[in-house]
Amino acid sequence: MALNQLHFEFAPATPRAFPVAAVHYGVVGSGDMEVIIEACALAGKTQVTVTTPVTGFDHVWQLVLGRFIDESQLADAHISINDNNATPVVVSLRLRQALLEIGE
Amino acid sequence: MERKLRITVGDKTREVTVQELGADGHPLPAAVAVAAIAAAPQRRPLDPKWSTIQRDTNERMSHMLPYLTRGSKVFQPADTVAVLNAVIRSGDRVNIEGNNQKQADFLSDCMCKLDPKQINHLHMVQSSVPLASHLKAFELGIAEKLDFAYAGPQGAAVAKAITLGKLKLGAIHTYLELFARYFIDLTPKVSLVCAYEADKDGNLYTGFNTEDTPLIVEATKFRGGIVIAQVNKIVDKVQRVDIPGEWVDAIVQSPKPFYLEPLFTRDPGLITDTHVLMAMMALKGIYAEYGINRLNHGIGFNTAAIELILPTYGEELGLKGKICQHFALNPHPTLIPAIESGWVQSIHSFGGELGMAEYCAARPDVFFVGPDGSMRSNRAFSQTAGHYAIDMFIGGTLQIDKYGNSSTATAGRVAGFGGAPNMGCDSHGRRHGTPAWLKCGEEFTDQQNLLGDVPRGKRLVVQMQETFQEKMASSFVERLDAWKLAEQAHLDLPPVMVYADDVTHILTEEGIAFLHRCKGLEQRMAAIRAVAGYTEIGLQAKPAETKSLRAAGLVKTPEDLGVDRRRANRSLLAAKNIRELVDWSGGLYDPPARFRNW
Amino acid sequence: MDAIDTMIGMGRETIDMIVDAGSFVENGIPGFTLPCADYGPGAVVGSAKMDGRVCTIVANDAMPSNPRFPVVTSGIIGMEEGYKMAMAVYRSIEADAGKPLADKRPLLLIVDTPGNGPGKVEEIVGMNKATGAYQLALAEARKTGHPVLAVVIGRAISGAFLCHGLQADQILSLSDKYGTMIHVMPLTSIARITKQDIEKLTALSKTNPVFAAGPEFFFRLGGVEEIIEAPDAIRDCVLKHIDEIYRLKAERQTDRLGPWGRGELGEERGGRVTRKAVMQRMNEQFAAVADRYLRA
Amino acid sequence: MSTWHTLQERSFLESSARQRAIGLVDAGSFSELVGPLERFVSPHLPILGEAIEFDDGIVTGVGLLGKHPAIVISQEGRFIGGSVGEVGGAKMVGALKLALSIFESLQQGSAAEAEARRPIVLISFETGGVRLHEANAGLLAHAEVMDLLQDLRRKVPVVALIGSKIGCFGGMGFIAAATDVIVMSEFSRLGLTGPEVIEQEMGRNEFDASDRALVFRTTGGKHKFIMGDCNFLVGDTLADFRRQAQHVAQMSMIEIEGMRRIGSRGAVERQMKLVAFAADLRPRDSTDMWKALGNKEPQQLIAASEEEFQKIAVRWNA
Repeated sequence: MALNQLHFEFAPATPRAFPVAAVHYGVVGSGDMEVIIEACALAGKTQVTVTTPVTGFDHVWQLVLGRFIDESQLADAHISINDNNATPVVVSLRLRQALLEIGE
Repeated sequence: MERKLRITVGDKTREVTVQELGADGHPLPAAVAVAAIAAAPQRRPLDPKWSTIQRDTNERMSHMLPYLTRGSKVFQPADTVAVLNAVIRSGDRVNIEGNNQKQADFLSDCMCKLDPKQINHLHMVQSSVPLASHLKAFELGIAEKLDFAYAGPQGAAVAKAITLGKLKLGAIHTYLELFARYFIDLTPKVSLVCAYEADKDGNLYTGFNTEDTPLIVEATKFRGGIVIAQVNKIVDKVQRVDIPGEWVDAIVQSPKPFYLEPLFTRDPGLITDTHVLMAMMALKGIYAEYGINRLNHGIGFNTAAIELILPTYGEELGLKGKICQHFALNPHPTLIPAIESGWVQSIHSFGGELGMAEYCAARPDVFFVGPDGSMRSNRAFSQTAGHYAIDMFIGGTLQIDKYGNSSTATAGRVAGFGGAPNMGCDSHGRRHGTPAWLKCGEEFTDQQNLLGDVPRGKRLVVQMQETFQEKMASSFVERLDAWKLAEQAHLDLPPVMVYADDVTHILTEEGIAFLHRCKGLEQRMAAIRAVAGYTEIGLQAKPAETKSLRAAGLVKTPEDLGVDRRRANRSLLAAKNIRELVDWSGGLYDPPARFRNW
Repeated sequence: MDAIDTMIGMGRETIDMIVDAGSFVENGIPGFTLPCADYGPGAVVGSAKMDGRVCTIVANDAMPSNPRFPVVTSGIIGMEEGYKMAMAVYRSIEADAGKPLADKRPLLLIVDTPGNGPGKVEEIVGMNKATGAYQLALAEARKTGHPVLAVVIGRAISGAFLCHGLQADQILSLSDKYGTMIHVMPLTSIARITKQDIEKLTALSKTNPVFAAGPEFFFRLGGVEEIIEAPDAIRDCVLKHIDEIYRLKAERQTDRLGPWGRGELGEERGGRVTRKAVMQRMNEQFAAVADRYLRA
Repeated sequence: MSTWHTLQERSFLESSARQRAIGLVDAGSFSELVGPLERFVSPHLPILGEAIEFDDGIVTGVGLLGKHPAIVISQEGRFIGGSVGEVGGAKMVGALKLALSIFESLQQGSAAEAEARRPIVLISFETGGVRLHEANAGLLAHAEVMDLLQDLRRKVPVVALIGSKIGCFGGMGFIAAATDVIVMSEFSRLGLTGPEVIEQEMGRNEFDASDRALVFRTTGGKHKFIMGDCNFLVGDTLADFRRQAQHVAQMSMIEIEGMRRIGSRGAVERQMKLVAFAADLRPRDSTDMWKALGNKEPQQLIAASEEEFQKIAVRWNA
């Protein structure tokens, strides 16, 4: 069993470009994750790559990430996540905290 | 020919057989007690037809007498098995004291050394079976039937013993319910209890960890049963008489102090940001909203987080003096900062928590401390208080089904209930009013519909649970594992910890569902879905429906509550580790070794 | 010698196999003394000659147990052993202080140790210092010009190998045909601790040198310079490598020796390929901000 | 947000590797090198299906303590126990190598300038040593780190800062022992063999790993301070640790060399005396050692606050 990589793409309705080059947040502890958000010209879209040992929760990732994009309208960005069994609440929290790191 | 001597006790005289005499020619204490019973002035001579229990007990005790040190009720640890062998008969109802805190572990170990060929088919009636030796008695064939309330770490072993036919289950109770049955149809014949100290006459000091002892002894002794106590120390004079010596038949100083489980100690170091978020939601959305002043907290990191943000976030919200003043609660170490900050007026405890004795003794304004200066817990009273006199129970669980029933049972584990359901329910016998109880009752739409125009209150029963636990185990399920367990272990009904009709609030990181405000089951289920996050149940939520539930105040998200997520982190905790709890207590809290981080 | 199937437990015999006949003098290093005769009995130190050249020997002896520290048996390096080994090294450095490179005596480490003292007293006193001390001593010897050569004849396990072996200029290992073991932990323990499936680990260990056990894998990672095919070839191989180390030191090619040299060798052999890239990137990134820190 | 000022009063024990790295040097002076954006992840963990981290659990970078360039290495215990694998190991080695090259480049200029700007290495340990998933690479990296510590001797002070949850064990326990100065808080531990392994080796009656008080008595900051293994015992804020590092940055190299436990014949001889002392005493518990050193009431030492403790504790002195 290798690590799984999941890829997602979102197109927020009212795109807000990511204001800095990149931000990193979080620690890949057990039940936790880290994220890098980087500005990236994607024609108003945002792409997400999740690297995780967990299988079978692709649809949950889709929804959690979708909600984050809905709330933030983050656009033209690439999000990279290293996950280690983070629950959806932790995922949402870390994504929000990553934005708070840059004062968003 | 049997020789008899005449002895005098008080103003009564009675004959004693030679066997009842010690080596110095004086009667042995139990013989004195028997004589005393016979000599009691108010008592008519016993009619054999109506004193079979007592005669049976007397007969058994006569076999125990040779083991007692002259002039006392003390026997030697090495004679323990022999003493048990003398007083226990096959088929007896036997109680081994032990709850989720103190355990009569030495007596339990010794009972397992009885010969199953001689003594078997015992019916164990006891609060809990968390020790390996409790189950061993069944494996060895000494015990056969079990009526209990809590199995804790032996949950899997109980399930296995049932499956193997080694254990016949009577019923799984709540504590108060089981205690009640001790006085109706499950009275023990022999009870093996434990205490800190005893004197030679059997007076017991159970002190801080009094817990179930008074109740067990009363039920046993007043139905002519036999009470044997293991004590940590035999002293000349006990610090305080918690149990009168007349009610105790024999005592032994156990080789090691009785085992005490620090079940209610939560290391603040393990509280997560999510716990803090949910604690903030609880304070703002429930405690403040209803003015909760009389309450119980379940065990867990969620409630520990609430306790630890009272002096920070609670203070900020101006809630001091308005909430959390009276508790039915074990001495939770995590409540120390709130106590020290002047939040709490009184706490009555079910049991004593390891390491908290000195702290509680030093805070007699808050805890129930006796004239001798030490706290006394008493589970029966605290359970009663928790059932009738609190306005809110808040605690976690493992699984909540789509209707709002919750259970900690998992397949393959008969964990039992403990005392939580006595609090996590509405007490239908309650008649006194408080603002919180009345407000909740007023909002309880379905109850009002059945009552017409008569007002009635309702206890708040709050289930506080993250939508997912470790390793992505879902907290919200279509059907409780309790059903599966009921099948496996041949239970009468699935073990439900808190029934849906009792629950008023479900609090998750997504929001609070105000279930009692809903109309009918359908709306309740929708509210549950709305806070069930990304679980299978939560994914069935319809966005439009959730929106209207929020608009109606039946569901509130952190944003609806005005809880700032950015502040939801560990820095809000008044103590972040055990050491800081010790500091808060001024060095009075002495945490168990396994929790130390210095 | 034909009958030998393993050299484990043969630390003392190996000394005799390698050095000039009868030349080994236990504890015979100038200035070297011990608090008592049975001090650190699991470590054997002394002087010998190899091809007539004086050298220092530091070896494990798996036979005795330490009478004062009961967990120290079967070749374990305990506190006394670690400090004894360190003292042997420091005394060797002092003996040759001021001498030209060519006259610095070689240090030969004969490795057969299953670990460091894992006891309570060891932790109370600080086992980590004893082995740390020995490593620093070896590093100092190497940097002052002494050729330091380790030869693994039996067990070279984890922390004990770190202290007795991995600070050498070069490491040789007897082939695993002789039961030679080099690893951090057996696969079964790795499987238990990392919660990995043992079958999967076993399969992976055949191809992946980074967690597999055995001299072959350390060879691929650059951790072992050369594998010696048979016990009777040890002496010649040792002599060859000591000469090579002398030559490299004389040519100031010390970057090809010691732990750093093994890093480079690991890359050449394709075993550790990320290491170098990481360090290059670090230097580049520092260069870009250096002014801020050097002229603040 | 992790601003420097909010970090200063933060608990060291609670802080992540990156927060420690930022907070241990002067405000705003930290530049991370080979940070997460570089994405040097372990090439070995994915094969085993184990989660990876963009910085491989070790934060490396450079900051300033006054005029002194401070090379910072900070380990993250929450990622696989702070274990050291190929990438993390290379980052440590690279950072130490960088410290050496900064030292050498400063030697090119005036002696006064080189002295005033003498670099310092700060290692915030939180590790059990070798990462078992890539054990051999981790082990070899340990040896490289030790080699560089010797290279830095008498040139660049290397300070071990140990105040995190996991403490510093295994092969990294050797490394810490071999640094110049060790700073600890009472909430952290330093040693070689972890408690569970000791229990396994000696039996539960000899050593009960679940008895945390025993565990801390045996390897915790207070005990290490008494034994002289830790030079400074400090409080649990980042500021406490930073101030101590600052203090070391200003000390002379001779003074610093004098703080070492090991690394010379003289130091080894002193340690041998300690071992002989222990061999005679045969302590069953670290408190036996404390008593033998002249601490009359060990329990009082355990309960004492860090400041109180420093006033009353009698330390080993060879």
